[in-house]
Amino acid sequence: MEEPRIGVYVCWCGTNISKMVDVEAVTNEVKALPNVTIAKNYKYMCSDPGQDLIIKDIKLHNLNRVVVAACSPRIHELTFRTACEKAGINPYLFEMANVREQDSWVHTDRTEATNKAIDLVVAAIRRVRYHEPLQKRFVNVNPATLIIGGGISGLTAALEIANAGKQVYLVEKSDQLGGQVKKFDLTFPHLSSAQQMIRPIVQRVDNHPNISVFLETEIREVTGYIGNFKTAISVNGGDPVELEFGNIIAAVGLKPFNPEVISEYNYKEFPDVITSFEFEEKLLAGRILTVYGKEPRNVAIIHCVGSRNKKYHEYCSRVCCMAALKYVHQVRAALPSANIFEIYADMRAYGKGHEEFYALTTHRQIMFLMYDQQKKLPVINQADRSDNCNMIIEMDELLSGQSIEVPVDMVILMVNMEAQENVKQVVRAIGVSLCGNQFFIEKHPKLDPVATTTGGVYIIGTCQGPKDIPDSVAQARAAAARILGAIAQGSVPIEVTTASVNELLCCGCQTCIGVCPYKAISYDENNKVSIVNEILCKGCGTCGSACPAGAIISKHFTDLQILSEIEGVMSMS
Amino acid sequence: MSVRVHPELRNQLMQFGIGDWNACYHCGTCTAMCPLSEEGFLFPRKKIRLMQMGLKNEIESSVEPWLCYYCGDCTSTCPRDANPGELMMSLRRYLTSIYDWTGLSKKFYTSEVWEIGSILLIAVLVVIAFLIGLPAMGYSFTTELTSQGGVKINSFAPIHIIEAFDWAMAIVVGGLLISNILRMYYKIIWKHGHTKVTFWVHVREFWRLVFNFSVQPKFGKCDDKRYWFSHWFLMSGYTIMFIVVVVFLPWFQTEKILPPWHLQRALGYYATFGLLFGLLVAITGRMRRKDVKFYFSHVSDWLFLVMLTLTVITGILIHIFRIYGMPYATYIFYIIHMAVLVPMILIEVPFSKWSHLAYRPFAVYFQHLKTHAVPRKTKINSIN
Amino acid sequence: MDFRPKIVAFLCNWCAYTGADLAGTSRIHYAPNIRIIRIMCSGRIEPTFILKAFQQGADGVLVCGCHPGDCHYQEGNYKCLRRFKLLQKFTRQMGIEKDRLRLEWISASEGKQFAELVNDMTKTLLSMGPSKVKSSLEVEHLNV
Amino acid sequence: MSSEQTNLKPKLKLAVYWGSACGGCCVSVLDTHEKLLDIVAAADPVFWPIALDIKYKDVEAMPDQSIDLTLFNGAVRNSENQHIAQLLRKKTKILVAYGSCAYMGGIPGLANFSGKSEVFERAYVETESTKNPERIFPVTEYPVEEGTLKLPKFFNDVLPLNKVVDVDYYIPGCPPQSERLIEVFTAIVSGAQLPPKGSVVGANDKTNCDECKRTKSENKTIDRFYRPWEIQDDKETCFLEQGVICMGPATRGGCGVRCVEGNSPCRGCYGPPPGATDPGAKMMSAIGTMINADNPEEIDKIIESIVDPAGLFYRFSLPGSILGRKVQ
Repeated sequence: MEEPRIGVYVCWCGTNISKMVDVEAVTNEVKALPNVTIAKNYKYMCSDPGQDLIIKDIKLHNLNRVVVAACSPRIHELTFRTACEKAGINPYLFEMANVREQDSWVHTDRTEATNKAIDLVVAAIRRVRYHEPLQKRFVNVNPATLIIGGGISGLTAALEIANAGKQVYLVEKSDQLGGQVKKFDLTFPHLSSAQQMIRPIVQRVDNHPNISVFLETEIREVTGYIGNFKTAISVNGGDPVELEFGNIIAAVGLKPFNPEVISEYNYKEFPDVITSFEFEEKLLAGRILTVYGKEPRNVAIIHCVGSRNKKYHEYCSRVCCMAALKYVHQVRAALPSANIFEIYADMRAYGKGHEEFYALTTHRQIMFLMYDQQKKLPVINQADRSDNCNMIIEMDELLSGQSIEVPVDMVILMVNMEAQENVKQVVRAIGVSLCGNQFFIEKHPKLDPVATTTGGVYIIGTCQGPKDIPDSVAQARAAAARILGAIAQGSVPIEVTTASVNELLCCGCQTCIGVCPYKAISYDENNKVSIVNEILCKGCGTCGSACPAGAIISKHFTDLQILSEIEGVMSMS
Repeated sequence: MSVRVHPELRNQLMQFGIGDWNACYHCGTCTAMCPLSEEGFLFPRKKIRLMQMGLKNEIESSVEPWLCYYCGDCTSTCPRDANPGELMMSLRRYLTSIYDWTGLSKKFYTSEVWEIGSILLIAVLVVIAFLIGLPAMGYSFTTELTSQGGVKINSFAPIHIIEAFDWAMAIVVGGLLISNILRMYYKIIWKHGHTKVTFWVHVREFWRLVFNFSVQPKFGKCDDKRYWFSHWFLMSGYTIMFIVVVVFLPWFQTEKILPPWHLQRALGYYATFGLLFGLLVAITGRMRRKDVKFYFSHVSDWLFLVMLTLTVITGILIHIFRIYGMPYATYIFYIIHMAVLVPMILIEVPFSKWSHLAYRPFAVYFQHLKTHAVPRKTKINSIN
Repeated sequence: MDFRPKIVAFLCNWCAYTGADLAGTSRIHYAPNIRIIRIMCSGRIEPTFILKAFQQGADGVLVCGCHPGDCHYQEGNYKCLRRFKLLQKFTRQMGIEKDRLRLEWISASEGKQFAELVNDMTKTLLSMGPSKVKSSLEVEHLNV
Repeated sequence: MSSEQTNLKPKLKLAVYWGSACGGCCVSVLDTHEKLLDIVAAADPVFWPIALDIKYKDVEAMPDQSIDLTLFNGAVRNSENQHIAQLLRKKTKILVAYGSCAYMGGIPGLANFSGKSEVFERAYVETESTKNPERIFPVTEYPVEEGTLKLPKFFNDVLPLNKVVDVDYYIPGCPPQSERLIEVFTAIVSGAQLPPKGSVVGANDKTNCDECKRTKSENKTIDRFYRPWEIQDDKETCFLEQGVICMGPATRGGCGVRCVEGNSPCRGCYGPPPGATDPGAKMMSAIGTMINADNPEEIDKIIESIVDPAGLFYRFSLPGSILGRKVQ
């Protein structure tokens, strides 16, 4: 390794840093450290003149390492790496010290903040000495796409990709396409028919020359990596078919919450306490009748069943409020004189046309009753004969502070959208993570909501989180666009800071293999060592920590680099 | 203890003028805005909730609707156009009908046929009484004028008969009002919440009744003081007129033409101006529909205004015609005056809008009694 | 000089480090005693790093990862937890007080919680006094 | 090597010394059996307390750098060990820390879980065979009629050799395998290019699993740990996969996997592989990873079955580890 020649640059960030950190003192403190060739400070390092300063110095002083003390590397690491690259040194020979978000902005004592900045810069200097150049890499993309799940989002994505002339393999677990939407009567907020919407889509998918549909089929294992996946599926127990594809879309959908666990609602106990999904069946059948075959005179709709309650699911299912209002219209149309009770915990009308829909619904002669999810759920009891109704709901009404009894003949439980069960296999196969609520985790909740941390794997629809039809469709088209973009490019960049095995040290114990969440490590029987497929590797580094022999190197996060950084932060005390 | 919701109550309340049920989403802006809403007696939001939920007993035992003087601030600041002011007004109508044990109030409020029909019926009876009754009893009127040139009005409307009738009407109306107020007391203090108030508290707080009746300090707390003034002006005129007519009729319905500065005429002019001014403000307000409090008008609102205006105008005309010695005109307008006044008193005071003259001050009185109410001992059936 | 505890913190890039950044962008002030070292995943944190920090004189070591179930790399935080638990048993044996070594989950949105955590740990360390790991290593024998 | 060769070259001067040691390392030199003759043929032992009656003053009299090779075994426990280490450093060209104790502290290094006072208390008061009500402890100087009796000072810490003097090479093992010694010795005698100073010699870069004949798979999740006597070893499968902690994957090869061959898990006497900063931490990290549980309580429960992690992972290496000793 050539002797490190480090350029250190401390940013003022206007006054953002300089107000709390004595940038001059920091610069002076590190100037004389071993391997530091030059140390400067400047008003805005990220500005063009700031970057030019680095570029010029690299050339002038023959620098081979750069440290910038400025904002969070999550903001400008890429900026400065690019500057290094422009100046002709490998972008990974750069390190950043976060003296703004984690120093000047959070501390109030200038001396302490300056000392901290010095520690952080020294650590970066110590670390960068051991940085190694890393090379960018690309892989080719197979133009076919695998879509798992034939609901509205899967179907939409399939059509979008197939219409662009690319092959789609659509795999559906059940025996028909259409998903949950196929089970709905009307949709909110326009009360248009779900059937009229989904049927033509299914038909188009069925007849599309670029889409191969596999019903009653599950994905067991997927091998390969972005651009080059493979799976074997067996249709109806027949011979396995081998499929090859470059991208994967998971659209495995949702599962209605089972309200049996909520004892207050006595679901299953009382036959006229039904879930929203069961109510859709009644609507599709065309008649709203109690089990006694009578038209209910009092219909209660209970919101947030299994939602927004730490005992069941803390999250909000997003669609149930509007679906409940939709039922108001349907019940009112069918039973003009019925009393309708909306028993809700909060009315959430966030979407386009939703608030208007809510306002419209309030004129449908209904009674809104609010309950407190956290304190007490409404309790559904059997009514006495004298009550002149089927059941009585006892509840503490929040807005009035009254404990009340509500006479009801039918109760619709707006059940939570739960994550699909038994997806562990799919999750494992395609290498995505599940959040605490068992929904698939996106790569970035705001900036990358349909991608996952596994390259080439996208998640759309309700498997990513509860959402309505427009959102599912939007995600489907977004994922399709991403995939078509990658196909058009022909190749995609892959992670650089991966792990790699030092075969001279690997003893073949295979501890690392089970540790990898991406199945990127395999055992080479011939050489009796583990090898990392650096295309699959995401660079989390957990194998590096698991390797007892110290044979796995986490590139850019090596033991030496991190230990030097630790020594660095502690060296000035 | 849980209470049963009555979904059907909402339809009933609808007939009392309540508009959009579910518009209110309980932000509480109205309660925050209201200068009259106070700890322990919060409104309008809470009352709207009771209405929405059909909690009959809770509504009927509410004193708060009477504490509202309808300045309209709640309605103009409501983000949902839920119109809390008018909802409170509607509640007052409903409560009036609930306090009334005869059931007539409800009929009058919910049926225009009943209300207008009854008024017409009484008016016709009054006309009959004058045209047929009095002559049948042997009274005959004269067109002769007095020495001062005034109309001999007592020959047309014999003073002792009219006075007797006034007293009879006052007793009937007063009796009805008192019985309704007792029912109001029963619902607010006794029935709901099972409380009682000591006799001493009744006595100690009594001044509030008088004070609120005569000054209407609560109305004065509303932001726009003009309405308090016009209302107080009207009310004082009305009260003077009422007392003069019922108690001092022989002094008032005189054939003498007193000098204009005479107390009798001065009181009459004050009352007339008070009434006219108040009516002018209310009528123009309801016609212009600029202020929130006048934006919504129930049939009962207009009926009351029209009848009172007619009474005042006919009263003025009687006064003018009498002084200028025009017997026929005087007698005709006397009949019209009575044909408007009598049904107005008989129907509006005990059964309709005008009852608020009693319910409002009593409500303030009851409100203060309520704050001193103690739980009533109820029999506890122990299991042993 | 009064005692200023020094905390070396290992924060995963996706949750905890972002959370610490959020504390900054939200201008939530906290004690200046912490020195943050970024790693991609809490699953990369090795006992070696933590022991090294103590050896170098850290009064406390803080490890932060994503909340269980939220790991950017699926389950790196669980691996971290397992290793941490075992390491904790070891460090206790070695006489390092329990409160000097903490593992906490901080999400990208928990800037405030992170600041509170740092303050809390600083407070605890202030009450405990300096770590004796480094001084224990200074042996008395040479030049007898 | 032939005697002819050795005749051509001047004979090397060899010293073997034991510090705080059990003597096993010295015996390992003797365990070269007939090869000992070759050693003696190539080198003259000039100082070897277990074998030769040469006094410290004799060594002190030797010229500096006159000894070619010193195999220093045993840890540094007291001022005597330290004195001789420094003395030999001065007199020796190539100083080798020989065996686990000199290399990392070894078994005596376990005393770093306590301190001098605790050791004395145990040794001179508490031991079952001791009766010492007056609590008499050794002192460094004791005046008697004839003069002053002196004893070396007992240090608070056990130290590996490199914490006292500069060490050229390390030969790990408890004791080092005699074959490895011969390899190293031969290399030195032959004048071959020696590895960089500070290297571990006489051991492999790869860890023990590389040579281990047991079947290994990726299936390394553990629901419960067993101590070797708690489980019926199937003698075929990787110890770890049976739940027995074997230091093999984190321990340099070179011993010939003798313990595992004898159906006992590796205890780590050969020390960590190159690149490991701490002898026990890598193994601890690996073992932690294998715990098959996600929630803290279950993890704790599994960890309960690792009774003494410090003793287990640092059996031979506590003084040479990052922490070095228990915090005092």
